[in-house]
Amino acid sequence: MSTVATPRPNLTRDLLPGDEPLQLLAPSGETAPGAVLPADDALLDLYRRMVLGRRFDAQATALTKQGRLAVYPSSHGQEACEVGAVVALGEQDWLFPTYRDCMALIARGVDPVETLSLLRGDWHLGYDPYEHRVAPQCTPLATNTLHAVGLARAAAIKGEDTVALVFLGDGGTSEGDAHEALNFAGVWKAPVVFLVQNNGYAISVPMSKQNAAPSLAHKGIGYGVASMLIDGNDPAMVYAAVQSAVAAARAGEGPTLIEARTYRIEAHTNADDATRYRSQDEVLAWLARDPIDRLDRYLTARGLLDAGGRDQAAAEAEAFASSLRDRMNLDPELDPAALFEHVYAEPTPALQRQAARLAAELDFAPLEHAGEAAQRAAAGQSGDAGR
Amino acid sequence: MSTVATPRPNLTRDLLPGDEPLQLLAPSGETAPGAVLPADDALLDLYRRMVLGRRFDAQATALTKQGRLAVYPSSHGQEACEVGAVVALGEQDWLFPTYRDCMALIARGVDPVETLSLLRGDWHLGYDPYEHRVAPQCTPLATNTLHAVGLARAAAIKGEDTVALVFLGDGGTSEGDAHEALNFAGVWKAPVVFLVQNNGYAISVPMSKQNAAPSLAHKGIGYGVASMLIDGNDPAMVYAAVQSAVAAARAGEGPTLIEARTYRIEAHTNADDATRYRSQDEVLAWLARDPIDRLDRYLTARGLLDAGGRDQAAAEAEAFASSLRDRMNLDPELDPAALFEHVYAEPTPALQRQAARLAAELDFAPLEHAGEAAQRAAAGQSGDAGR
Amino acid sequence: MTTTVAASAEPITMAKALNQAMADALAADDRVLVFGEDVGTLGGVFRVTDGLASRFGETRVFDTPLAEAGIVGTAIGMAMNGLRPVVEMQFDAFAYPAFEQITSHLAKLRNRTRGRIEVPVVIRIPYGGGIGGVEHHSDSSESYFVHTAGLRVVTPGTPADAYDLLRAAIDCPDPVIFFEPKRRYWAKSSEPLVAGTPIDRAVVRRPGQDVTLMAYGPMVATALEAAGEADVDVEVIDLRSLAPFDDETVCASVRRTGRAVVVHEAPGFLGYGAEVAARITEQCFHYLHAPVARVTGLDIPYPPPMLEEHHLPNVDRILDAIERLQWDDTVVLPDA
Amino acid sequence: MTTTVAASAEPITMAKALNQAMADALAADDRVLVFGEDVGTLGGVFRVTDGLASRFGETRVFDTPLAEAGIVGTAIGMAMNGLRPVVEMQFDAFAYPAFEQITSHLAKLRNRTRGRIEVPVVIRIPYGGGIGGVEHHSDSSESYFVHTAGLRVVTPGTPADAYDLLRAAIDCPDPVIFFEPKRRYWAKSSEPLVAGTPIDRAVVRRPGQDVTLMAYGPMVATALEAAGEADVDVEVIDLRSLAPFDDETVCASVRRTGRAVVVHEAPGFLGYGAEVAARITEQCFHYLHAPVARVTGLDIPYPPPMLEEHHLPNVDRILDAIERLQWDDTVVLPDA
Ligand SMILES: Cc1ncc(C[n+]2csc(CCOP(=O)(O)OP(=O)(O)O)c2C)c(N)n1
Ligand SMILES: Cc1ncc(C[n+]2csc(CCOP(=O)(O)OP(=O)(O)O)c2C)c(N)n1
Ligand SMILES: [Mg+2]
Ligand SMILES: [Mg+2]
Repeated sequence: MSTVATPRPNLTRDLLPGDEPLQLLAPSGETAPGAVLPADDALLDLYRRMVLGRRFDAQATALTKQGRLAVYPSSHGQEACEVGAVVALGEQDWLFPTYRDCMALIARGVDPVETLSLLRGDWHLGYDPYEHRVAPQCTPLATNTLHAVGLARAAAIKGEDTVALVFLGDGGTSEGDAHEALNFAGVWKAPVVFLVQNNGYAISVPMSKQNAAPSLAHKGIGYGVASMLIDGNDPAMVYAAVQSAVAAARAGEGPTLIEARTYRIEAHTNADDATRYRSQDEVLAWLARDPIDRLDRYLTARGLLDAGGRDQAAAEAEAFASSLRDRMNLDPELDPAALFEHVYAEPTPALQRQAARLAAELDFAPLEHAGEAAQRAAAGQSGDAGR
Repeated sequence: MSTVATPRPNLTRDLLPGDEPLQLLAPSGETAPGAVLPADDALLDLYRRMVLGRRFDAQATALTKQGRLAVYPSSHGQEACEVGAVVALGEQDWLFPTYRDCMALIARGVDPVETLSLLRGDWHLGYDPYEHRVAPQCTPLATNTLHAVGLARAAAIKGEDTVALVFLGDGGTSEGDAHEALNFAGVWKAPVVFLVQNNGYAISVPMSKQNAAPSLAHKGIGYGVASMLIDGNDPAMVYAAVQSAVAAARAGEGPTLIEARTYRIEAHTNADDATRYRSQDEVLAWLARDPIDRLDRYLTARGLLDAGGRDQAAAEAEAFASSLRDRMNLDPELDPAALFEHVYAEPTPALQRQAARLAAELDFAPLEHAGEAAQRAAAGQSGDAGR
Repeated sequence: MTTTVAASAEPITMAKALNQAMADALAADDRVLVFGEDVGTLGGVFRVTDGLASRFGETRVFDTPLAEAGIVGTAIGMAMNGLRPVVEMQFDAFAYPAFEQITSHLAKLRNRTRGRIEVPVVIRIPYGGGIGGVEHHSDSSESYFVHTAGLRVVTPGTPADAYDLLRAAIDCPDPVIFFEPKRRYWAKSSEPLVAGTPIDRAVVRRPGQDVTLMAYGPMVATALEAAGEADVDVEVIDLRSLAPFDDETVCASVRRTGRAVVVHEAPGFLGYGAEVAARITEQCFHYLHAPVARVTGLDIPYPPPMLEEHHLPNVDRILDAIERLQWDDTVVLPDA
Repeated sequence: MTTTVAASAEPITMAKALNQAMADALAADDRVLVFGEDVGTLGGVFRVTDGLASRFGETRVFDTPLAEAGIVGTAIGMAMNGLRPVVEMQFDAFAYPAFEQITSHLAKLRNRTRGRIEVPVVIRIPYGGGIGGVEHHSDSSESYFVHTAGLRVVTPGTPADAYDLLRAAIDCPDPVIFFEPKRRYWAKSSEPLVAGTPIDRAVVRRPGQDVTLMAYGPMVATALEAAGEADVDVEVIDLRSLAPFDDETVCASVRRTGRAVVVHEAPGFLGYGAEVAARITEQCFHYLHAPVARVTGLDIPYPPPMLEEHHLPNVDRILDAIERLQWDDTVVLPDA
């Protein structure tokens, strides 16, 4: 892997990424010669949030086993991206995450129970997107890249200095929407940063079946978008790269595409069986490149982290997880009326009738068919029934 | 513009196009130093077909004025691409044209009246796609790039040495499908050639609003697809480039993306008013780079073409146009029953009923409402009507 | 919304009425943007946006790269950031690339976020046939959008309503699919351009006692023509709002007339008329003398220009349908 | 097609029946290919293609890049070159990116070319809810395809029919949208796997005299359960072929029973039931004692897992609908 002092490519000279992923920290924790690292306190903060993120992730996986979450896509192994990219954002910026990026939401400060609404199944979204400027986690792949570009362009039109950071996966880069988003961003010079977490697989499909380019970052040049290829398990590198891309976007220099090479340690979700398509050796090799260990080694070597600091981070993470577990053990409040309330700004007459019918049904459920006449009356039905 | 001896990029070394469009013939008709040109008889044949193509194009435009064609998108000015690319194909190869590419069909040998069915309006397609291996002209932009890749991949699976050549416009490259097609082609190493005719505009939208890359050919590298940027008004260059790309595809080396820089001399179609979005000066500058004149000068300078040859080509073209005019002056045969015949392999019962009703309607049309009872009977209707 | 009256002494076309609606909306509200393919410099292939870019500037009215998912997807992002995009899909069939953005995001974002994210995007789609267009230029694609909860789908039948309904659509907090009957772009009227009719109400365009004839978009004029020629007294309802459906206006009419016909260009099979017929039958079964008749396009891909007349509903077919509504009440049962 | 009998002494699941259908089709015809996202090495996220890649090789059964328009578009090209692709869209909502390829090309190519180009592509789509899936994983999207002339749309309700219908779809010269009721993937049956039922016919799954209850896909089992609990004698028809609709089988039943109910998970508004109700009413108006009842999903985006039970039709709602079919023939007219 190659190393850099300034990760930001020169926009006018070179839109292409390098041949090898950029790195600030080697897996050993040693710094690359000449590398300029982010400030100590920023890295220490990053470390703590990564420890917290990993603990959150493990807790979420545990909650699936207890039946408290329907499904969970783990980002274990991807902490450098999940956390490093997010802490590089300002408050005025927006994050556009995917289903994979619960940890990024935690890093952004979204409440963990609100984060998990989608996967718990009580509603599609638990948090207020405007509170932390975090768009809904996106499932239809790559579709939110366009939302990020639109939001960023609107910010530019309105004269706001907001930047949008959008996450996508290696698989997601194959969807037409990803290409249209890069193109619109390039033409509009929109203040947007695309972070591709190349974690090696789209469910079971490896990169060799997904794309034949030298790297995914090589897509940028086709849209006039500056591109970088980075080591996605190097927290300092991810942080620095996103920070420089955000700064460039804020300065009016336009979008950046970053490919971060990382690895999904767990299966696609708890419902997936990864042994069907990859070897344990491969997983072990990536475990040896663990992003938290890497930062730990660096901070330890620089005397910024010791057993006490490590324990404190772990304790904070543990407290976070235990509070989450407790809160998730409470059944969520469910309100069937909500089904009808937000389809339109005002429920249509037909939705009002359907809501009334459901209300009647639920009231009379214990009576079963005996209650049918009453239900019908409640729903205002007679010989000819409205829908 | 730069010049080349071998236009084929070295696949293993370089997927990127050059900075300047490749050229074999300068607008003056002079050859670039060191350029290796296609054989004389191939160029002479190319010349004749371009003259014919242009005359066909003018005739088609004239037919719109006489009300014999509903609409016609001219390719005047794009003859080097329309003809040069097609004559580089073998008989076993397939052509996937757009609505713009009637001239390419003529160059491929498709009957001109059959070619014009779509634009005349008697049916969506007038020719048998399997006869000349020419897919239906495609209107939904870039969608046929995927068909070309699929057909090419199927050929490879079946062990055929077929190559698919697909045309698209500068605007078409912005559609998601173009990107998915390049990606599938790259991953499958499919024997397909993408020829982007960058004629400066997508209807009224210029390149500056379409894409911010150094060139459209720069898209290739993001898919591992070898790319070339060429002068699309240089018939020898287009011919040589497509020929080499087809040869590479046939040899199993995979796909090539070619951007040919050319210009649409006429408006988008006869219904468009190009003065709303471009200057006459711009058009004049491109008229000075006329592809037929260029080849004419070269052939004349080499002593391969003289007034006699020129007249003969013109006479052939004139005869072609006059026969086309005569044939297009006959009203096409229309068969309303055809509306129902090919929706499915066998018309469904509902379609049979609808066909019967239409037949009854047409038979009884002169009787107007007086015939209503008879019609109803003919359609087998009674108190309760089938659809 | 405020009622806007634009004086129009001389007759104007539907295209011009739509243009005026966008101009007035752009003037009234800074958050409104207009964009799409060729809508800026060219003023749209039908000139519906003519002059807007030069009047309001390229930041508010502009041409995009050629990608419909891109147009709708970025419009969604802009709406999330407080703007009100009015985008154009150049022709009906060219909205299909945006189908996922429309169906999975535009329609659902409000609901997914419990109303926290509003996406007041208007998608203008010139639709329908009758203009001699080559394939993919004449689809009536309303069914694809009408079935999707969260979208409003509306379509004007007259120049004045084109203005009224487009102003309402732009003011609406919900996403609106705005279908423009392209064959009526050049229809003229001197009716004044006034905003204010609720977006979700059908309008009785011609009162009548004997039969309720429902149409929308391009078929409103055809229905009115048929009504004028019929032997019975036809009430013509312009549905305007396809989703939601105005049960109140329609059922009041059908319960009075006891007979109903619905007309549209789209193929009949699960065309919009299916829902109209099904709901009217549910709500008015015992008032009906005959089943609700559907006069629709054939169940075929849109035909080539020279054959389209056979596909499209016309006055004769509407009159035939009316005549078949069992006026003598002597019912002949068909064989089972 | 030839009738194939695969002995199945012990009960097998619908997922396995579908797997068997593809295996038998791959073995019978070299032109058949199976591809999509994760269908190769992994065997599909629902394991429906399990083992096919290893048995038939990566050239015939393979994983593609992640792009649905790409999958359908390349399948079309392959079909043009004589192959018979069977492709998978991983979930219902993830077929939307392929909407343009399906609607503008797959459905229309035969017609556009007067039958010269055939595109015998099968698109398998696991659809519907009831599995506690997060958003975008439970859509019932059949309406979007049913309205498009040129497509066949079919869906099996039982494991044995999953085999039968998928063999028929793969053998069919027309493009087929093959909807798989994902909540029934694990339903078991020991019925033998036999091919041969025509692709376009509905099947009476339970004869009855009093009311015709129509269902398809995931609701067939629910309808049969309701029929078993009803006070009246219910005839259950499994529609199987949504497009085209089997008027003959259905109308024969309704003319006999005089009452009809149609059930589906999709929202009611222009859901498939609208067409069923409209055409039955057109063809059987004077036989009907009550309007055709629709028991459908609500007119809302698919709900989150914990609320989906309120959206989905169930036995109670079907029984209620049956009870409302005006059994006493004393009609109370509502106020106009
Ligand atoms: C449009 C669309 N198609 C298919 C899917 C189903 N799906 C969910 S995740 C996934 C793989 C995504 O891989 P990648 O983009 O690499 O992200 P990762 O899961 O590895 O983070 C697929 C195919 C989807 N969500 N959206
Ligand atoms: C999917 C789609 N969107 C929009 C259109 C309408 N349209 C037809 S031609 C055209 C411009 C195409 O430009 P380009 O690709 O450069 O080709 P050219 O016409 O210049 O040959 C547009 C927008 C279409 N045919 N298909
Ligand atoms: Mg991945
Ligand atoms: Mg062009």
